[in-house]
Amino acid sequence: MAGGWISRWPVVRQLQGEDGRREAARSRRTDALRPRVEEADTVARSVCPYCAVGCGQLVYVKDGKVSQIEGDPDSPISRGRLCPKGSASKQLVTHPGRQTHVLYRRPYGTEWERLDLETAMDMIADRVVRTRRETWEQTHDGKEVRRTLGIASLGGATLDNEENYLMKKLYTALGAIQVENQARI
Amino acid sequence: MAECHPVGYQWVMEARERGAKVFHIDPRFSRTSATVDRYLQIRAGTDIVLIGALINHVLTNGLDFREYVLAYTNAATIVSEEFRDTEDLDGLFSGYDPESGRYDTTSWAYEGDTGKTEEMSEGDPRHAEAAGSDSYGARGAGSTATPPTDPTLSHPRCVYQILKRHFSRYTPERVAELCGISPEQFAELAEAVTANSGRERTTAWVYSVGWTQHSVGVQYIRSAAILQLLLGNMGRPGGGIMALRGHASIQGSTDIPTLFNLLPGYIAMPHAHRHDGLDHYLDREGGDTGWWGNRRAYVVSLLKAWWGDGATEENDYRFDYLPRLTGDHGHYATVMGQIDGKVKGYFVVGENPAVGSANGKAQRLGLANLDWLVVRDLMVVETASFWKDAPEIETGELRTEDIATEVFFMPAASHVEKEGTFTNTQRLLQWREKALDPPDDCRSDLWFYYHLGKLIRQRLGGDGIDRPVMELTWDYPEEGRHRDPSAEAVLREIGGVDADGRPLASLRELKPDGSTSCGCWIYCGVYADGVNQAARRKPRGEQGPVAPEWGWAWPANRRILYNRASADPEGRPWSERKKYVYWDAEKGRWTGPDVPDFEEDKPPSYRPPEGAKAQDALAGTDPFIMQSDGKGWLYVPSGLADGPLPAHYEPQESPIRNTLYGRQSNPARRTIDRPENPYNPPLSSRFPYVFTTSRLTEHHTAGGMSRPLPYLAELQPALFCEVSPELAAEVGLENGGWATVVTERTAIEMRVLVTGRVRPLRLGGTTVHQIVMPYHWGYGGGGLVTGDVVNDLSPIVLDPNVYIQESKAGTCDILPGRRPRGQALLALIERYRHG
Amino acid sequence: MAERMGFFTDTTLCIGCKACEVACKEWNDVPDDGFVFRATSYDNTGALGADTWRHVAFIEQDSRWLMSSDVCKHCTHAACLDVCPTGALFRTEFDTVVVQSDVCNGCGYCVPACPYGVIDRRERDGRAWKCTMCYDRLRGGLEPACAKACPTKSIQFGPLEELRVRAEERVERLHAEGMTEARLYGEDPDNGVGGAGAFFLLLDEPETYGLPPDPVVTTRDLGEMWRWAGVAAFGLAGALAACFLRRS
Amino acid sequence: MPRRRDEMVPDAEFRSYYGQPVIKPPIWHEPHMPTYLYLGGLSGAASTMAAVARLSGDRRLEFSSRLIAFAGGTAGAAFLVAELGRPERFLNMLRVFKTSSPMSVGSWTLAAQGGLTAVGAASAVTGVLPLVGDAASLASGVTGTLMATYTAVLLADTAVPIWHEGRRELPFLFAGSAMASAGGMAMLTTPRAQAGPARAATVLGAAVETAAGAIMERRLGMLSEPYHSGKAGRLMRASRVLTAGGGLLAAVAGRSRALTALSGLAVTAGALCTRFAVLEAGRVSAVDPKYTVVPQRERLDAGRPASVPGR
Repeated sequence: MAGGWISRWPVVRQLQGEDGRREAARSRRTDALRPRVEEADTVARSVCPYCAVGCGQLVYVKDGKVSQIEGDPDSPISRGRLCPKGSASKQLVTHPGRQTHVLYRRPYGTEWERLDLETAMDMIADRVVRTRRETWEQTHDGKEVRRTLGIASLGGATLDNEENYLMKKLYTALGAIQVENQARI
Repeated sequence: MAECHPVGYQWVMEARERGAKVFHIDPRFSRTSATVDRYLQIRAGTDIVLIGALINHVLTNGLDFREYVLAYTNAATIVSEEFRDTEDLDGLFSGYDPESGRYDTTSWAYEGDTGKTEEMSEGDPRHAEAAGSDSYGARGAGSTATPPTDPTLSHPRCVYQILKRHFSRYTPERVAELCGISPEQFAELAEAVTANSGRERTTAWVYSVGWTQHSVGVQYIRSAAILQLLLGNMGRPGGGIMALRGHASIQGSTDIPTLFNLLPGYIAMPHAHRHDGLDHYLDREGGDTGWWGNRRAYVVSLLKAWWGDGATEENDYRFDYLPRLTGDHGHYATVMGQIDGKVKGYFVVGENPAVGSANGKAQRLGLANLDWLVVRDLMVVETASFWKDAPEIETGELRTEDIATEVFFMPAASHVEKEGTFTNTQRLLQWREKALDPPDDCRSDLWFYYHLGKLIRQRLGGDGIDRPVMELTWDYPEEGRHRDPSAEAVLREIGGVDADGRPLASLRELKPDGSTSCGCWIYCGVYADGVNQAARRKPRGEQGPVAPEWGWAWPANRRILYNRASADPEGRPWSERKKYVYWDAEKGRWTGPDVPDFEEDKPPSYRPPEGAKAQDALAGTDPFIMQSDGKGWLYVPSGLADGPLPAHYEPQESPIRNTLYGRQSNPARRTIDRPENPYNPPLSSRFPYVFTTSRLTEHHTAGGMSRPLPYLAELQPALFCEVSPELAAEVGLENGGWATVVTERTAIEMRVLVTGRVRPLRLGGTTVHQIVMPYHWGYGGGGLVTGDVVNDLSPIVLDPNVYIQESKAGTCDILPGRRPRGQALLALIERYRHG
Repeated sequence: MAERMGFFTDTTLCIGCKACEVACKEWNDVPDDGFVFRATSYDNTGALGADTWRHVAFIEQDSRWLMSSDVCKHCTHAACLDVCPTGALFRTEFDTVVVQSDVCNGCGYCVPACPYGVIDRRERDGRAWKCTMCYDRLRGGLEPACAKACPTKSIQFGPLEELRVRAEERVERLHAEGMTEARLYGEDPDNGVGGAGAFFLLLDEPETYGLPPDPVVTTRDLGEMWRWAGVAAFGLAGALAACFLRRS
Repeated sequence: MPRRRDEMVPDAEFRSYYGQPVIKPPIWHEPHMPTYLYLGGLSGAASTMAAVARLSGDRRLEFSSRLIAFAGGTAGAAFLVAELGRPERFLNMLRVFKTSSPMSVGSWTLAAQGGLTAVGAASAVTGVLPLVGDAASLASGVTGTLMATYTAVLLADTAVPIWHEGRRELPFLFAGSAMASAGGMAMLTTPRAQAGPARAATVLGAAVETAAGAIMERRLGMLSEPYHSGKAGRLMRASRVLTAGGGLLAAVAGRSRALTALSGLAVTAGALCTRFAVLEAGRVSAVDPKYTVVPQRERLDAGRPASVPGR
């Protein structure tokens, strides 16, 4: 062991003729350096979530965590390039400030409370059903309208097409017509 | 574009390197301005004057691409005798009702189109309704594909002559006086645009919300459309008008709209007063010619997708299950409904109106008056936390303990934690693979709505009002440990299947008889051959520049719309240089690197037989196949709420008098005259400065996806305004110091960047100072950096066509120093309100 | 040994988006540099340092707005590397200059040695940090994160010799187009640092961008320094001896 | 906007990036680094003095000098280690040997110096192995000259204009200062009768230090501004007064113990002030881009750009 240590000691390597500013100075860690994307368990082909250019992203996952997001060079749109926001995508999904738990503020409450997801879903479903009933409008000015103006929705434009589709489908069936989107704004 | 779409901008830089001349026209000298050939500073809200003058320049000097114009536009079409232009009525078109502030558009029709023109609602059925769908493009029932024309373009009522008269007052002198662009600068622009259009060359226009967020925004785009049609720049490579949209799938959000007035594929939501049954609805919603002539197939297939086997010919395919509109149910109307207590429950999904929508105070007052609010996002955005940290809490207008709103914050999955498609700004659908499961309680919106739907269905009964929900097709396969609904199954439904459940290859296979179902007709074929076409990823190096095998563009994977126009009427390329889609007579097909936006085998010589319907009614020389006459519309006979032609009106709030017409602002604009939404009076000395809002490269929209990130927050850590050295000296602002910007709505504070990039505009005898503010900051949102909300300054005044607010041009005052706190802020605003 | 690799940063193509700053930080796990509004145009990170390895400068002039992404120059004669007492700084097989964070003991000597003010000590962890030209990526055949992200290819990465040729051609072309102010900075192998491994095409004097106009590697004069120090050392010995001699 | 004019040098109009530094200022902390520079110099000169004293047979003075050399070296090393960003890695200083790095040379020298002076001091105190002690002490007399002067190269071998351009005089400034420090300290710790050479060293060292400083400032020209203004200026003036005064006092103190002590303390304080002044002036010189840009710009304008002969 000691021999290994001594033979790696840069001064000894210098004496053996290695350059003290080059190879002799290298540490074991340096010798072992590789790009971490090589160790990824999976790579997903994705699309940047910010603007509408639609730059291709490669999402590298290692041990159940995103280890890197960078441009997809195959993309004819972006050719592997990303802007500062696109380049910050890994931070977007991994930063410690991200809120990952359901929060609940009761009427007149002054603080957030924690709620488990299932309870929250049940409570929301209850409220939709109740409000829909209470605000149901079968006719308007003598015309059949079959709707509620009591429930509204505003969606951002980072929603997937599939998500928008289910939203519009469900709301329309519920009779909620005030369904709006960033696209208006 | 460099500022907000940097990666898209690589192509502009590349074009420039190859010799393209690039102009940037903007009130703000941005990173784009720094990297173009010529920057033209324009007063916010005057673009129609500039484009109008370009149109005038083209028309006066005969610089239009005559062969293209004659064959492909409605220049020769003759307009009804009833029509009166702004030239005749001093800034009004015929049909204006001062009482309601709306137009009856009957008189705008083509000669002979006297059939059932638009009948609209909200009391008076003849008034143009806003936020119309694209089916208006079909000109309404009762029209034909071949209205009367004058190919010599000399008939005084032909579109070409109307255009000439209408734009004659848009001169370089007016441009100088209203826009602040000198005649020399204008001449350079006009020369470049016209010299780079025609057979051999094309010019493209690129715009963003700087054109849409105005009380006359749609007409901005219209003016560009007129110019581009006159110059022959539509449907051709390197031409067109490109909307640079600001969100990953904002195009998708319009195609598959979470918008009140639309069903998927730009199909109009039915209206209580205009439509009784399906037939009536289809009859009213457009003409029979052009591709909209197939709308029964589109609508029936949609209803089949939603109500499945329960939707039959006998029950009108459950058309009655669709709720009915009775007017404006848009975002701002909804907010007023909240303030008035009519809206009880509100879902806000990946959106942050407390910061991102005009008049933030009205937004928050609305939120504070709800029974319940569900916010789904990555961070606790300001919309979710308004009850504890809104500015109104500080001023005492709201008290946390008095706000009854019950708030659910539901953490969302990020873009890598779910699969699905985004539709980018070029109509390109790209499938995202899921990289990993979302953490903790985070779920996709797909999961949320699917499971919410299931829970709601468990709670409903067989009641009449519940049947549309109970009978809804809602049975997607579940996957993974969170029981996510299969996004591919949803996409398959969107893309359409036949009676046997086999995916459709193209929208031409859609049937009006209920034998096909399709969730969004323009996306039909996205799952052709049972393959997720949007997931295609053939590397760019392995295909040509059009890259048709990367993702999938609607419709039918066409990358340039109306590309039939890239060939001359005989089907030959206009030039070798601009060869794109053309007729191969030998094979009897249209061909080229793109999918032809035309029936592949319809020859240029095709002429429709009498009484033909849908696409069969269009000739082989009609490239604009969605239009009832197949022509590009220089003049819009129906479908617009504020005129068949663009006319310059000043913004609602402007320090300048409109010298073009006796009308100061758009007569058809929508105002909301309520105490929550006061307007600065026009030409007010209390609010002498123009402000415009903008974005920065380093941030995203209301900041929820950028301010919490250290790597972005450090790059632009504070809200600031950009002011000219002259204004700084006039008001006493210091670079790096603080300023307070005041409007009738409220006052906000920000840091000051004094920069020579902003210049005072000399307009005739007056000088106008413009103040530029990025709007990314808010009071919370988990931001590492926070700041006042710029949209709190913007009034709610809407474009009458699409109900977009005018946030790109307003007036204000600016003071040195920080704003007063608490009650003192309200006192300051009071002082301004009462002069 | 591999070819010498380098950066050619063409500021005429820079749009000031700062993707390079962010991509660098994401890859190299560089902490943020604080949230300070500096009121220096759009620049809020100020300068290269331990926590900013790519830095975009914004210079507002009469009719133009210059932007330039600065980075470690990876000098042929690198003062930081010369003066590093631990061997933490070393020259790689790509002829780049890299700090080994597992070796650096934070002596801080490299900091004032650099004629460009690039390397700095991160006080939070006591070590010196700077651009590595993504040494780990290079070892895997990948390009550095900043060059990969750069939307307009203002940052070009490649074999240094190729870049030099490309840059010469670019300058010629710009001159022909009338941009006579275009000039290369740092590419000359005969300059004070023996040629930079990261060089630039600028549109104004280097000092306008915060760059030294004529930097020189301090160790060029080291021999002279040692000689004078030797004289002083002998002098000291002699003088002390004299102190004793005088008395006796 | 990025243009600025400095009142003090009307001709030196120059451009910069928002007035920001071009180079990074040295990050070494006070009092660590200047104290180390002082202690290293003290130890170096003291060990040389011990060696000379050994040769000339001044055993009492040799004894004091050995202890001073050891104490100074040890304390200096402690300050140096404390200065490191990662003190636990101080041994990495001996990982390589680089002649291109004055700090590497210095570290090896310091290691040798520390070992030799320790042996020398231990032997002197305990009387054990006197021959070994003497050999070590004599050897440290050699390393000592390097200890007293290498720190000048350490500073000069940077991009800091006021240091780099002062590279000729700095070694003499530091050598003189070290000599005065060692002399002064030896004076304080040696009975007057045996302290004659120490007194002489004090006087001579102070004279060299003063002269070297004056020559350096004159030759630096505009670059020397930081030595005249602000904190560095005050320190430099204090150093002048203390060093020159201490030197003179040492020369005339004669039999007065109090005056001798005062002179010793004065040169010590002066030597410390010198190190603090040089460090502070270096910081100022680095922070103001003028000192970096103007000489380089002048060089270019004169058509004499810097170059490095291929190595």
